[in-house]
Amino acid sequence: MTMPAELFPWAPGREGYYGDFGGAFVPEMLHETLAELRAAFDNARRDPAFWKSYVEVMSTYAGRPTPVTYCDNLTRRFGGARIYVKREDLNHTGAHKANNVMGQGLLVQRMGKPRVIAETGAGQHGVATATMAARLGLACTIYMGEEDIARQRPNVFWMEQLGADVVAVTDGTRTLKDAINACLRDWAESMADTHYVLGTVCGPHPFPQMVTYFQSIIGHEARTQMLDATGELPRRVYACVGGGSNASGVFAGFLDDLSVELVGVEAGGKGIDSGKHTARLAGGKGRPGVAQGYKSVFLQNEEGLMQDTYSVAAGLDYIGIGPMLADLHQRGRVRFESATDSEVVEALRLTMRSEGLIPALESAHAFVAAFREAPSLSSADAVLVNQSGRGDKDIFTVADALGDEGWKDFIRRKAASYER
Amino acid sequence: MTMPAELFPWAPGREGYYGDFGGAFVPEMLHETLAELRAAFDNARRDPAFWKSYVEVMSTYAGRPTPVTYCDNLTRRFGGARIYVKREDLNHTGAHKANNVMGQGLLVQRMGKPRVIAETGAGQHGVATATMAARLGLACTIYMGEEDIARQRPNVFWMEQLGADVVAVTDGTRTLKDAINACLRDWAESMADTHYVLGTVCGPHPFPQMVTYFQSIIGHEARTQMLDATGELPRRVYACVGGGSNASGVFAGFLDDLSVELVGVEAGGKGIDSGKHTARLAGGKGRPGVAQGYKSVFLQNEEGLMQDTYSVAAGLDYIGIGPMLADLHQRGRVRFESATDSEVVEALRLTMRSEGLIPALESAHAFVAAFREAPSLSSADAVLVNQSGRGDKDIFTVADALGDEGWKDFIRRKAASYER
Amino acid sequence: MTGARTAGLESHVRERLAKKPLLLMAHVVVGYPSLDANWAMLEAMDGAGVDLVELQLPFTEPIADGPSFVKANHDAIQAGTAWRAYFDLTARAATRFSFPILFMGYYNSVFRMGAERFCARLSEAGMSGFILADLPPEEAAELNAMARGRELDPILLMTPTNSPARLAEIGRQASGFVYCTARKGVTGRKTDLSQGVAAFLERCRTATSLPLGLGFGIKTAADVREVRGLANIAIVGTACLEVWEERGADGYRQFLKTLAAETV
Amino acid sequence: MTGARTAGLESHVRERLAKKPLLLMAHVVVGYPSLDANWAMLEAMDGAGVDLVELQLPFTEPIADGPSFVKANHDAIQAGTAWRAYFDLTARAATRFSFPILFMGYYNSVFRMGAERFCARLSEAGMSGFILADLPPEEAAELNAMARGRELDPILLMTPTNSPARLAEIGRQASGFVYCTARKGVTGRKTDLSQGVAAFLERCRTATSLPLGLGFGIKTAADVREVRGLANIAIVGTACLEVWEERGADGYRQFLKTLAAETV
Ligand SMILES: Cc1ncc(COP(=O)(O)O)c(C=O)c1O
Ligand SMILES: Cc1ncc(COP(=O)(O)O)c(C=O)c1O
Repeated sequence: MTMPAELFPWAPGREGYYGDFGGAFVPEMLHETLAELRAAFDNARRDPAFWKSYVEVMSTYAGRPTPVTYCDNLTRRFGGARIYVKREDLNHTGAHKANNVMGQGLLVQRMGKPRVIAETGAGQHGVATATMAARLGLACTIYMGEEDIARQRPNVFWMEQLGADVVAVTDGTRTLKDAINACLRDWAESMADTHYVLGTVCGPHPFPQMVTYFQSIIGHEARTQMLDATGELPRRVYACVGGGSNASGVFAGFLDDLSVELVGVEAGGKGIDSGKHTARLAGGKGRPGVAQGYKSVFLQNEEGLMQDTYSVAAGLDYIGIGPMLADLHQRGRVRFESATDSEVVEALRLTMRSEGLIPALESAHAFVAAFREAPSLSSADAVLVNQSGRGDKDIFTVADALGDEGWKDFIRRKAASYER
Repeated sequence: MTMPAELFPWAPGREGYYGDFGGAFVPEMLHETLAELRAAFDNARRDPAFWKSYVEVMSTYAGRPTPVTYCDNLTRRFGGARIYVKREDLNHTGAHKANNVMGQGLLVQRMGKPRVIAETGAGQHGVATATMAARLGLACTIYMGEEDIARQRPNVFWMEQLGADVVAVTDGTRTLKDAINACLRDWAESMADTHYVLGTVCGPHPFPQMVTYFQSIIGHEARTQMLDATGELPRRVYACVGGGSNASGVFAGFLDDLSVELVGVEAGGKGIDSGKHTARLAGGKGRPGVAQGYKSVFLQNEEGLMQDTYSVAAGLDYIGIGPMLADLHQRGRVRFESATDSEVVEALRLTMRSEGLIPALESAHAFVAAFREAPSLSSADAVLVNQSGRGDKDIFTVADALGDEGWKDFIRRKAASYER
Repeated sequence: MTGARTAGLESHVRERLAKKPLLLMAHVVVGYPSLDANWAMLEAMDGAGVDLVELQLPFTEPIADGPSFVKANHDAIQAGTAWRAYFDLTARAATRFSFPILFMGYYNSVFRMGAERFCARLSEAGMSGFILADLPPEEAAELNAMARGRELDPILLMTPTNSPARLAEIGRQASGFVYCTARKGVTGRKTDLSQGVAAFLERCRTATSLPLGLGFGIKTAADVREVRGLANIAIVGTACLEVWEERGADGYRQFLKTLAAETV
Repeated sequence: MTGARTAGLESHVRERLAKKPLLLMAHVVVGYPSLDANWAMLEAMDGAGVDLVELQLPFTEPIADGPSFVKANHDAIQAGTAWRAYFDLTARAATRFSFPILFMGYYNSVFRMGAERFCARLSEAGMSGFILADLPPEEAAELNAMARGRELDPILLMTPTNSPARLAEIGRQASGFVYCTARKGVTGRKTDLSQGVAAFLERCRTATSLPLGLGFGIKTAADVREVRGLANIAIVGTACLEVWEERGADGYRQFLKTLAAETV
């Protein structure tokens, strides 16, 4: 694969802006740190050896390239567009998060810092970062909302086993956004020897650009693979959008292909009207704002206080959205849709039974939109769904969503065996 | 990759024998079924298009080729041979089991049978088979010992979600071997429309040959990858041995390379002397015998009754061993070692912290032997460890083995939330 | 030593078939529910006029057996039933009763004992032959030759799934009689004898001139009646065990009598 | 309207510095623990002779604050502290007390209010300037110009991590005084003022001729004494809040007095 340094139509403009969005709104304390990071990243991405070393690591350690899988059973079921799936679930650690962390890890090595910190919500990015840190011999602290720690114990367990220090964040809503704040605070103190491995395409410049750069490996691979498999470009590309990193990554491969419609899918939760959702753009409920270091569209009240968000998929449950995506939305290049929890569980069920694939609950959002729209396309059209991660990490949530009795019995028995 | 039809130095002799071991000892009822399967398999493996279609499916659906990862941290720690790891954990469904099931699935399609059955112990092979059945549109019944169902609920949950019917086996020790018996019984009735997807290189001819054939993709890839990475062949190749499929698969690539020492690692459990282990060959406790359709070395008493076996790794906890491996042992081509539970937990811990890899408990047995022997080799030597699967499936077992209190609290709270 | 054995199993069967249209073979899993119960079963068989008896040596992996026998095998092993107890019982039975006794079991027991020792022990115990549920004829040549040298008959199975060629092959190697399984699957489940069994037995007849036993799923006196005219021996296994468990020793005796009544 | 504001913040600071060697700035998170408590705090400040006061508008994502202020922000929001309540309090305070009052908060509040409206409201409430913890100068040009038009001073921060060039850039844009953070990190944790603070303030002096405030981790009367001779304003934030919580209103008054005593 060629180096995408020059393939950056989305390279940010003045001060890291994408149209109206982006920038770097951080305490003055972090000013030099971000400047240092920008310089290191700019230097790295202009060095052909860097992208090569990245592709090499992703290939020998993380299992890339991930395949594109044609799903004949789903295609026949919906009777329209041919459905292809990009298999980020096959990455080491089970999600696209691996791309970003390994990329930033290589950059950390260039910068010579011995420690990394990261926020995590669902725990995926925390496990990925802890994995990278173990592999590259870095000290690692993971900030995770106390609420999320309680819900996502399996990931906490693995982070600890991988040698990371998991710190419970007891502020605010005690979820992802508060963990990001906690990281920014740690970093304001520790920047001399510490890099903050932000987990998605949000935060201050250069994070949105840098994370998109590393995640663009998804889109570049997928574009070539779709051409190989079908002889043409897909009609539409679907990706779920939490912060927006997997979407930005896969969309990056098709941004110049104006015939390809790009569809981002946000968490509709219990329905936009219920107020329990995370649909910042699709729901029309988001407002421009500045928080956690960047300007974008946030779920906030009239006075700029961030609102509680909700999704069955912990990884989508976040107030903001990557500034590049906010801009692409504003420019009409990316269409945004939402999927409710119940649609997601249905799509997950169907995908498991029809294809033997277990998408993460996050990824299943993208499937919902593809399933909704496939019937109205023709069999001459191919659509690509980005399966950002695997769902077996979600067993506690999925089993609960399905009300599985066998599972409940198992947990009860297990708990009884732990009674002293 | 070239088709390995002609690369079969281990092709069985008369009636499917490997030296003294193998054969097909089944009720007469299954005679024609096995003959049909042998014919179909022989026909398929002589058809270059078949192997091509297999490689294609493994590439576009299962994520092959899996990489070989160089582990510099482990290498430096042991200060001897350079340690490389073949990453079967990156297969779809998380283990080498995928190779076998997808291969047999393609064969089932050729035979035109609409249903598959499979035994499972740890649940890995059950999940893999259910996945294949969903993907290929086959009905699927999985037999699993009642004891194993109770221990391995997560896998049962996924099998059911994938559309499989999971049947509890209440006979005998209610574990893997009894599930195999249950499959043979189902098959004696259902053979007209059903294929038995045996999960390892055991059972009656042609299963040992056929499963080795499909799993040989590991060894063929690994040989090329090691030559690419190091310019030479590894000095030793390590694989854990339950039934023996991942070992047979990786060894297959190096069988003709007499400079490469092949090391199979059995479960030493609580120690060979404790009687709680599964070391059939390494422990010297196995005796030749005939059970479950094949002649090999089994853990049995003087009168041929099979003994209770034990391992912290459910997938290794089995009375028999593939006849090809029993023969290779007898001929001195494969050396057998064992690893105790506590060594395994230690190796797992070290591998997680040093490299960010989470081997399955089964695979961690291979790491134990490699770690034990690496210091006495020179840095000019490379050794290859087959990481047959990923360990995150083992969270309940690993957390128990480590006595993790955070995990216990989580399970107790979860159980409390299920109380009615 | 009984006359039955020295005369060879086939002659014995033919002699009895000269006197009645159908023979009855019954089955015991040795050690289950207990050796004492086994003895009571054998006495009941003798009393009812059962013609042939198979005594199963329990094995941990009984792949050809259905749930009842699987449990019986398992429990008998748990109770510690070893070779010694098995052969003590068979020897006592061969001395005490006049019906020929067959060894029934799985090949691993034979393999571990050694073919020679196995044949010797059967001989010494006064048995007439053996049925090995998982030993195909192509693996059995040496054992079978050795057995015949000791006037033990290896009883081979013919099944509805076998091709004509395979049946012919089995026919060539069989002796004593042939055990035909009335349907696919394992022991235990009921068989609908009206479904293709006659045609299957026709194919068996083409392949061998030996007497034919019919087993697998023959559970009632009515079933036995149906076997009349189809085969030469009705083989009842699981049903006996189930009756013992459900109706006790008296019911068992009674049951065997109603079965035997259909054979005269 | 107080004289302080109309005279411009810098002049006010310089005037007071003519009378005493060090000024004292204290901090309140509006709405925490309650608006009434806030009023009592302000009265205490007034009574102790505090020279400047920052009133923080609570925000959900206070990334520059340490645990105590994060909790205060959160609880104030939970209690429903909105813009209206904030400006009611500031306006009342500006009327009642003579010290200049600064807005402190995060940029999103300004962004949502709109720069124009923000400046107007500050003006109307009689405030003297503002500190925005997450607004870098390069994003602030328009807002700052608008503010200066209304005689509001944007207070910029200088930090130990800034390069000389960056300090110079901040110096060029600053007015009123400069807020120097005594160490890296966020508010709350104690600072060892003997470690490099003097050298850092030297660098700040090179970059600006404005008065220098020193904040972050100044917690005790002894700390305030150490600031004397180093900077012009000692800024005490978290410590005030913690004293209120631990020692109540009386302790708070007492505490402020001991701090103020070190500034004369
Ligand atoms: C599998 C998976 N997909 C998607 C997301 C959402 O993140 P993003 O929108 O940055 O891709 C997450 C976040 O945890 C995730 O784990
Ligand atoms: C990950 C893994 N490795 C190894 C094994 C052992 O099987 P085999 O010896 O056939 O490779 C299993 C069986 O479940 C397994 O799940």
